[in-house]
Amino acid sequence: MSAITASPASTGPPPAAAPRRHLPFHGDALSRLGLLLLIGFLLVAVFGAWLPLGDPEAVNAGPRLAAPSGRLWAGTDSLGRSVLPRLVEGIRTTFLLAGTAVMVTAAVSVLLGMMAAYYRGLVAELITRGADVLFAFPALLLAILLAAIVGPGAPGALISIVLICSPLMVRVVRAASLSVVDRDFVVAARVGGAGPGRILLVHLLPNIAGPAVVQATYALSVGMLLESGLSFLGLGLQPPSASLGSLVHEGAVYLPIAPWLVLIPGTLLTLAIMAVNLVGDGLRDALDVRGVEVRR
Amino acid sequence: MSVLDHGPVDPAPVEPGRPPVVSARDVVVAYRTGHGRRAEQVHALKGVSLDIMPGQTLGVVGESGSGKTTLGRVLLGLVRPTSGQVLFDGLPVTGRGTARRLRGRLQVVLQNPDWSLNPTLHVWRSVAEPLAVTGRTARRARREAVADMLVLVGLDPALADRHPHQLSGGQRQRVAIARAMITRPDLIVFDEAVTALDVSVQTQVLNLIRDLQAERGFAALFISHDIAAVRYVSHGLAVTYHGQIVESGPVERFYDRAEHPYTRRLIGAMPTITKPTSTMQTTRPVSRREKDDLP
Amino acid sequence: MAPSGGLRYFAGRLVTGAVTLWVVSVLVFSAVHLVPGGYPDIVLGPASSPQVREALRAEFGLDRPLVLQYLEWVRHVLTGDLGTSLGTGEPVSAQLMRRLPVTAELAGLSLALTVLAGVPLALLAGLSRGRFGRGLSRLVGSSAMSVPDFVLGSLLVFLFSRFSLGLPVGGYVPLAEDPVANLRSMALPALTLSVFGLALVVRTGRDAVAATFSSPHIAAALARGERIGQVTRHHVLRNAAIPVLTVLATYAGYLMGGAVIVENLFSLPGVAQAVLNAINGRDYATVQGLVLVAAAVFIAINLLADFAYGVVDPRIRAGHRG
Amino acid sequence: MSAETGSAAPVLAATDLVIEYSTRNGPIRSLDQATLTVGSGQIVALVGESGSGKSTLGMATGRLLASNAVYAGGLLSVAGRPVYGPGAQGGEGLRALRREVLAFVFQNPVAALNPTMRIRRQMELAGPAGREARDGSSAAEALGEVGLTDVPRVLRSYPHELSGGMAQRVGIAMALRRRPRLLIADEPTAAVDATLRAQILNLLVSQCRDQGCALLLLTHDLHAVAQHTEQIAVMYGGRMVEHGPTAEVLGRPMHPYTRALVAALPGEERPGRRLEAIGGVPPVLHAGCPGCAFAPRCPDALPNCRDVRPADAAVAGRTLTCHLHPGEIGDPSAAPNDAGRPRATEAGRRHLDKEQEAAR
Amino acid sequence: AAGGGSPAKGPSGAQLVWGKSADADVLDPPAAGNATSWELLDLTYENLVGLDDGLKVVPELATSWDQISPTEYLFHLRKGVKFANGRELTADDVVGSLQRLIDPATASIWAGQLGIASVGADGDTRVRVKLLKPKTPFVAALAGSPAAVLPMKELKAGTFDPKKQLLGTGPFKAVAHSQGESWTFERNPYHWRTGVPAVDKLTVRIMPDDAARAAALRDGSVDFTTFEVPDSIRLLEGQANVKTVVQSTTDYYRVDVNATSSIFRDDRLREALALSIDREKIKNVALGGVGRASAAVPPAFAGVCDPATVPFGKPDAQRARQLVAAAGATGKTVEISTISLVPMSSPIAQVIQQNLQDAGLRVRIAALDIGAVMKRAYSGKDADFDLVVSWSAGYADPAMDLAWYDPELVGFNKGFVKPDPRLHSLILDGLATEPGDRRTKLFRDACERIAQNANIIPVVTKDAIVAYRSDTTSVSILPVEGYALPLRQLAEFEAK
Ligand SMILES: Nc1ncnc2c1ncn2[C@@H]1O[C@H](COP(=O)(O)OP(=O)(O)OP(=O)(O)O)[C@@H](O)[C@H]1O
Ligand SMILES: Nc1ncnc2c1ncn2[C@@H]1O[C@H](COP(=O)(O)OP(=O)(O)OP(=O)(O)O)[C@@H](O)[C@H]1O
Ligand SMILES: [Mg+2]
Ligand SMILES: [Mg+2]
Repeated sequence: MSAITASPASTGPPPAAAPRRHLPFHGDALSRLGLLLLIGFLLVAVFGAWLPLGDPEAVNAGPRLAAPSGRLWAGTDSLGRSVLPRLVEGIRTTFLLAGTAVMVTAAVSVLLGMMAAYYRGLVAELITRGADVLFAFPALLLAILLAAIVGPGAPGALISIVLICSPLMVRVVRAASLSVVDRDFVVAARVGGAGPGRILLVHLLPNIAGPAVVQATYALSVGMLLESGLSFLGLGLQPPSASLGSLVHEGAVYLPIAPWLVLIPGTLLTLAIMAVNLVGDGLRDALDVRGVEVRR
Repeated sequence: MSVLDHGPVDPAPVEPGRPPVVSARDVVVAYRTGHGRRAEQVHALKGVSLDIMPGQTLGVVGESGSGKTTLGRVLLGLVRPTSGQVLFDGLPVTGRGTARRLRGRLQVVLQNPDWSLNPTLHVWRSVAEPLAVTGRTARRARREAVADMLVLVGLDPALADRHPHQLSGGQRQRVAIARAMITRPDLIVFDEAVTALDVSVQTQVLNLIRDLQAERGFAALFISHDIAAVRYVSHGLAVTYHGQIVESGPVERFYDRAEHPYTRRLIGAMPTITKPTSTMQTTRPVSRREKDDLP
Repeated sequence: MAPSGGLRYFAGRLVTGAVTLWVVSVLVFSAVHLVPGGYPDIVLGPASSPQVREALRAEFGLDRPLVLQYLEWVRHVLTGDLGTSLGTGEPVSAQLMRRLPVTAELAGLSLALTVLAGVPLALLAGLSRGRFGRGLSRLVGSSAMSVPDFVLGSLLVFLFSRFSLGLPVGGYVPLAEDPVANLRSMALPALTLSVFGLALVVRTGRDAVAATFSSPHIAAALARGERIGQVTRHHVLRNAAIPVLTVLATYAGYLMGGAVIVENLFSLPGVAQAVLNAINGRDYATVQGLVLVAAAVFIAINLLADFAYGVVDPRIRAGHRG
Repeated sequence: MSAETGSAAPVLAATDLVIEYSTRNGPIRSLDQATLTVGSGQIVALVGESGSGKSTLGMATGRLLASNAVYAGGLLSVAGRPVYGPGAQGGEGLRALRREVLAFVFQNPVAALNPTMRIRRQMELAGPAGREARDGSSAAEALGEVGLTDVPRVLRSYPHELSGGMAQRVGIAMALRRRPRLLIADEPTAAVDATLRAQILNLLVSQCRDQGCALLLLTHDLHAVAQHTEQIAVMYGGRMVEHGPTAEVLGRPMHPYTRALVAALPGEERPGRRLEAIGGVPPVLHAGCPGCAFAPRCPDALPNCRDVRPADAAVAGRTLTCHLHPGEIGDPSAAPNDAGRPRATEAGRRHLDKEQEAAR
Repeated sequence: AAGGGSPAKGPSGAQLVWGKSADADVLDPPAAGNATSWELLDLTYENLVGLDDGLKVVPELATSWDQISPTEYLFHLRKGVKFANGRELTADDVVGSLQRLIDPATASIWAGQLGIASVGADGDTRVRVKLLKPKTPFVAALAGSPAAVLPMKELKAGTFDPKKQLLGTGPFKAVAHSQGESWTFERNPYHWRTGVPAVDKLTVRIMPDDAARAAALRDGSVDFTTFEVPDSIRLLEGQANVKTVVQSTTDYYRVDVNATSSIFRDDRLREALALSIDREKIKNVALGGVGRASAAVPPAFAGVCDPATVPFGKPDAQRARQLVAAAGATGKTVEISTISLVPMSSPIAQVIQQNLQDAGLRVRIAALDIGAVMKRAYSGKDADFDLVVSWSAGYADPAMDLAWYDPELVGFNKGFVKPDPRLHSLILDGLATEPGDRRTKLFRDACERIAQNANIIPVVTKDAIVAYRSDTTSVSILPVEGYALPLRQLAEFEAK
């Protein structure tokens, strides 16, 4: 659950590539599979709420702990709620939460990472050391401490994901930026009088976008893992809201008599994370972000 | 290209009363390397003085590590001299308020054609960027200025909408030159601007630089380790060795009258292709001792 | 270049580690004290009167300024005293000694599984030329990496308890008591915890091997007519080990997080479980002590990994960045 | 091994070799019927602009091309053993060829050494198999021969602890330890300091001379070539355009490309004189070139240059491939385009034209 | 560790394994505030009195007692009682223990429950206790674990540290302890009841996870355990050799309403809330059918208070909706806080959420851990919450229950309960009144008043679930329990 995925870090901007008019991930069946899956999940996440599946929070919609059947496709939970709409909601919240967290992570880390590369000296030192310290915190323990401080629930999970995913991403962005800041075009821009804002925005940002996007994709999968791990420990989303992780958590007690309560959301969660990972791999290959490890 | 003068470069007559565009006085640059006990200083420049007159190109040659790049950076204000002074138009190039004053008046063209342009920007955006920085040209007028500039450096204005990866190395270097010239700067530093180019393309670009200078009259610092190339574009020449200028003067003297032994060796190491030296003796390895004996 | 270059590299890493640990201590301390509600609230329960709670706060010195409490704590930690549990008065170190073996064994077994199975698999995957082989290794790797440990663990618990497959799904038998039963009780937890690491190692190792194979010195070796086996032995293994080491060090952090879940799932009385309980019980001393130790261990592992890179890759020792 | 030196077969013989790289954007033809012969012990330079196919030819001799390279015709043999074409062997035979006949020196000397292994061990691994292999002294000797002074220290060092020049010397020592018959040096001085270049080239040439090893020097540094090699082959668009004694070819270039190249080279102009650059850029071929690849840039192009391939012809003691110099014997218009040669497709031609337009 | 030293050889006799959900967090009885500690303390410590199966006070260390005046009691101590170290119990031990309990420095939550003014020995075998004011449930309160009798001689001599060790006159003595992991108890050879305990060794395994305890019970690695989650019964259904017993308790789940600083200041909204709470639905959906609807005096004290007849006792969704609309609160958002330490608070909250939403409010649920709840709800200062689903300990006397409703008597609810002088006097009267019809009437009135105020709303009893291996264990479980000790009779459990 820690912010691993160290391999897909990178240096260097995507090299000059001819414009591609192919389908995405040309010749990469697995990544395509991942993309399809991901699109499927996202469709469910976005449009699932409009499907006539019933209210995910309505208790007593059926007998308690009923097995999947023709009427209740995914069975019911311990409050007699239909699980199917809860799964749909779970997919939505899992993606929403992890996605939001990753967007925040990306925004923060890209800015910090670029600054750490552009400004040498104290600023860089502070940023990199800060990242190191965060990195030295065992991830889930950090999340648990945080959940204790801000209380279990989405905000805590969100902050945890950001704090846990940021250090690695800062490093990746910094490494990528470092290889860009000394390039001739940046020096030329500085000589021409361009200020830091322009250099970061116009010259660094687009050139580190590749590694940043790839890393963000991996961060998304880590975020989903973290969110679900926290939820599993009861520190993430609180019922009746559902995320895939909290559904597993809710169902865990009933594993012996109602295994579907765990197995269905568990499988969906695995598939969702896998889809994200596969797409990340595909992006990494497509953007040719080399797997250079980022070291402290 | 028709606008350009195809004739030989005439060393622009130095008007007596005109001050130099940029002048360096006893510039010392020391880099700190290493940390803690291992910290030491590398003197990249050890008291260098020079003037560059308007419309003149000063060529700088020297072996790797002799301080050429550092010299260029110091003149551009990218590196603060450890001691000594760099004056641009009579005022220091580093310090408060210089950024605004110098905006658009200094430009640089660097070595690596792969890295000379931001790969994510269209050519015209790259070329127009210095205009955007100075903010003196209206947004709408920029594109036109870019098109003119591209024509001036011998490129089809239609290339303006391409990305750098769709250009050849020579084309990219031309674009970089266009970018450097668009603000009509007073000084352009060329640091190994043609080193990475193929022979044929290299000469194209060298010719371009000569022609443009004759037309636009900017002052230039042309840095290369290839004395042939430097000699070809410069009015005056300075030879750096171990952070110092060991010999300088008008370019003609570097064809046959070079005095300093190091300079002579530089010229000697450049064999003429029509009269291949039959033995290897002329370039016998320089022993360590001998190297150290040089000033 | 001088031998002291290596020493200096190691010393530098040590200092960095120490500074990091100090910052972590400040963070843990403040985090723990930022948690709303305090130990007295927990112990006395909702029905206690505020006066009684204040009295208890005073008894444990929780009413003093935080800075003082922190300094006191650090002073104790520096003398090797991690403090005593507020509730039971048991020294945190004693609790640690009791629980560490469980977590250490869990982590050790997982790591062993990860390395023993992961490295050969990584090599196999890295060396396999075929499209199919690579695709398969990637699919297996991705899916292994994507199964959350608690999903896998729950599945194992379900299968093994429902169908009595012969391995216990909970409880811990100390190694000293009955080694066989101990191993049996640790098998499923360690397996659960190792799957992610295994996938990680395979994936990283595979990429590293492939990347090393495409580096110029391998081309040079092949150009000298060396056999692929020789080249692998002489030039690939060591070079590809570096990213794997990095990832193994990071995996240590994962192990600690994963341990929380696995210990919870399989009812193992390990450190992670203790931290969770202590946080819930606002047992400050225990939380601080245990988290600090966890961070120290993690930092130490990363230091070890750093040293290992230094050993494996002379460039790093000399301060070059690969 | 040097006993074989006298054998009749040239150490390198390439005839109409065609190599393509398959890429996402279609094939790239990097050798378009390249023909080159290197005799035993000859010191030959192969010059040409970037992308002209030098490295491809160089690496092809050891069948060491990138995995996306496709052999598309022609012959290549090394010391009489076929490498591409009928009878070409792979596996152990190929490795034996690499071990016994060939040696390579690469552009980036540091990268060509294993960064995690001391030089001594690398020298041992690269040395001749058998008895002397473990013998450190022979490694030291080899390093001494290439002019390294502090040999024990070098042996102890890791590659990153050496300067570029030192590393290249180590590379040369490694290459020559097995007494190869053909050494291929691909821009061996591109990564070293200008003042060291001459030393390194000197070393290479003298070592090869001493050992009777043929040297194929791939470079675009005409200055270096002029001084050090006996033979020069000028490559353009994946093809040899002019091949002959160096002094002859550079002193009196006959192919318009060679001529333009020499004329564009700064160094011999008089102060203030202007050099004439070649306009345009070299092509990237996607299929066989229908005519002369240089035609679009050629100031003297004849009407048929663009779509009739010139044939190799012996002219003034050299081999020329140009319609302007059809050769002392034979009719220029008869030579090209015999049925066996691959013909350019329409698409390829169109692409080529576009490329060249873009270059303007 | 408690008991100190390594486990004694131990008699090779019968033994049992108890799967317990949580370890004690405090070992010193007067300071122990949680039932999870009490359960363990009860194995080693004893009190002057105990409880029987009808929640009636019965002799324990005291064989009998006299109420000399409304505020004065005289206890006659049992003879021949010895601590687990073999020393005989003296009146000084009892006196010292009670004095220690009321000493403010001990900070015992039980001091208020007892209301003792002074304690003194009256000879070797009698103890005299004076109260601050008359308190009918005084003797019942003495049965609570915090009022345990400690070996004061050893404590004063410093050879016994009650914070770290257990040493009492109870049936077991602790021989080994790993915090959060396990306890080992052995028979106290000096225990005064013959044949008690029925086993020689008791191992307590701390297993926080319900599923893990259920699994351990299934595979026989524990002999008995308790559950708070009623569905555990279902989890174990059909499992050969595993039996479950539901034990009534005086504990009940309740909803705390912030009547001082939330929108529930408005009486109409509290009424609407009370009318939305459907106790039957909560019982059936959230609690798997376990428990009984409860009012302020739980049904275990039969005949005092019928939840169906108290004001707003019957759910009325329509009226609730009208009230919400009348208060202009339709569409407003309220938050139900659940307590992570109380597993069932979440499902209960979710059912209430549904009902409240039907009444026109929007409802969020937030889980708070106990520390956060203490801070936001029970600090006695300004409350910062809307609703909390919590539970009340009913203990052994209705007067003790009712005290929870009076902010004058208990500080924790000052922050959110609106003072009600009428209720206050009813409760005070109830505390001082002798058992009898008048007392029952007082309780009933209080009960109705509480329902009317809808400031703390009792919901459903929180029954205990005991599960055991019928093939290895024979258990005796009281039908009703008051001090949250479902295994009060543990010493009599036999191993088969
Ligand atoms: N940022 C830096 N930090 C430390 N030392 C530096 C730095 N930049 C340059 N140096 C050192 O200063 C000296 C001069 O370097 P400089 O780059 O100016 O040489 P150069 O003549 O441009 O060389 P080259 O031909 O290789 O580009 C060298 O010894 C170099 O190692
Ligand atoms: N692995 C490859 N995949 C695709 N195209 C390639 C590959 N290697 C070389 N090429 C292309 O083949 C052509 C010939 O390349 P080659 O490297 O042989 O040229 P070169 O003469 O050695 O150039 P340089 O002087 O730049 O080294 C070029 O157009 C190049 O882009
Ligand atoms: Mg330089
Ligand atoms: Mg090449």
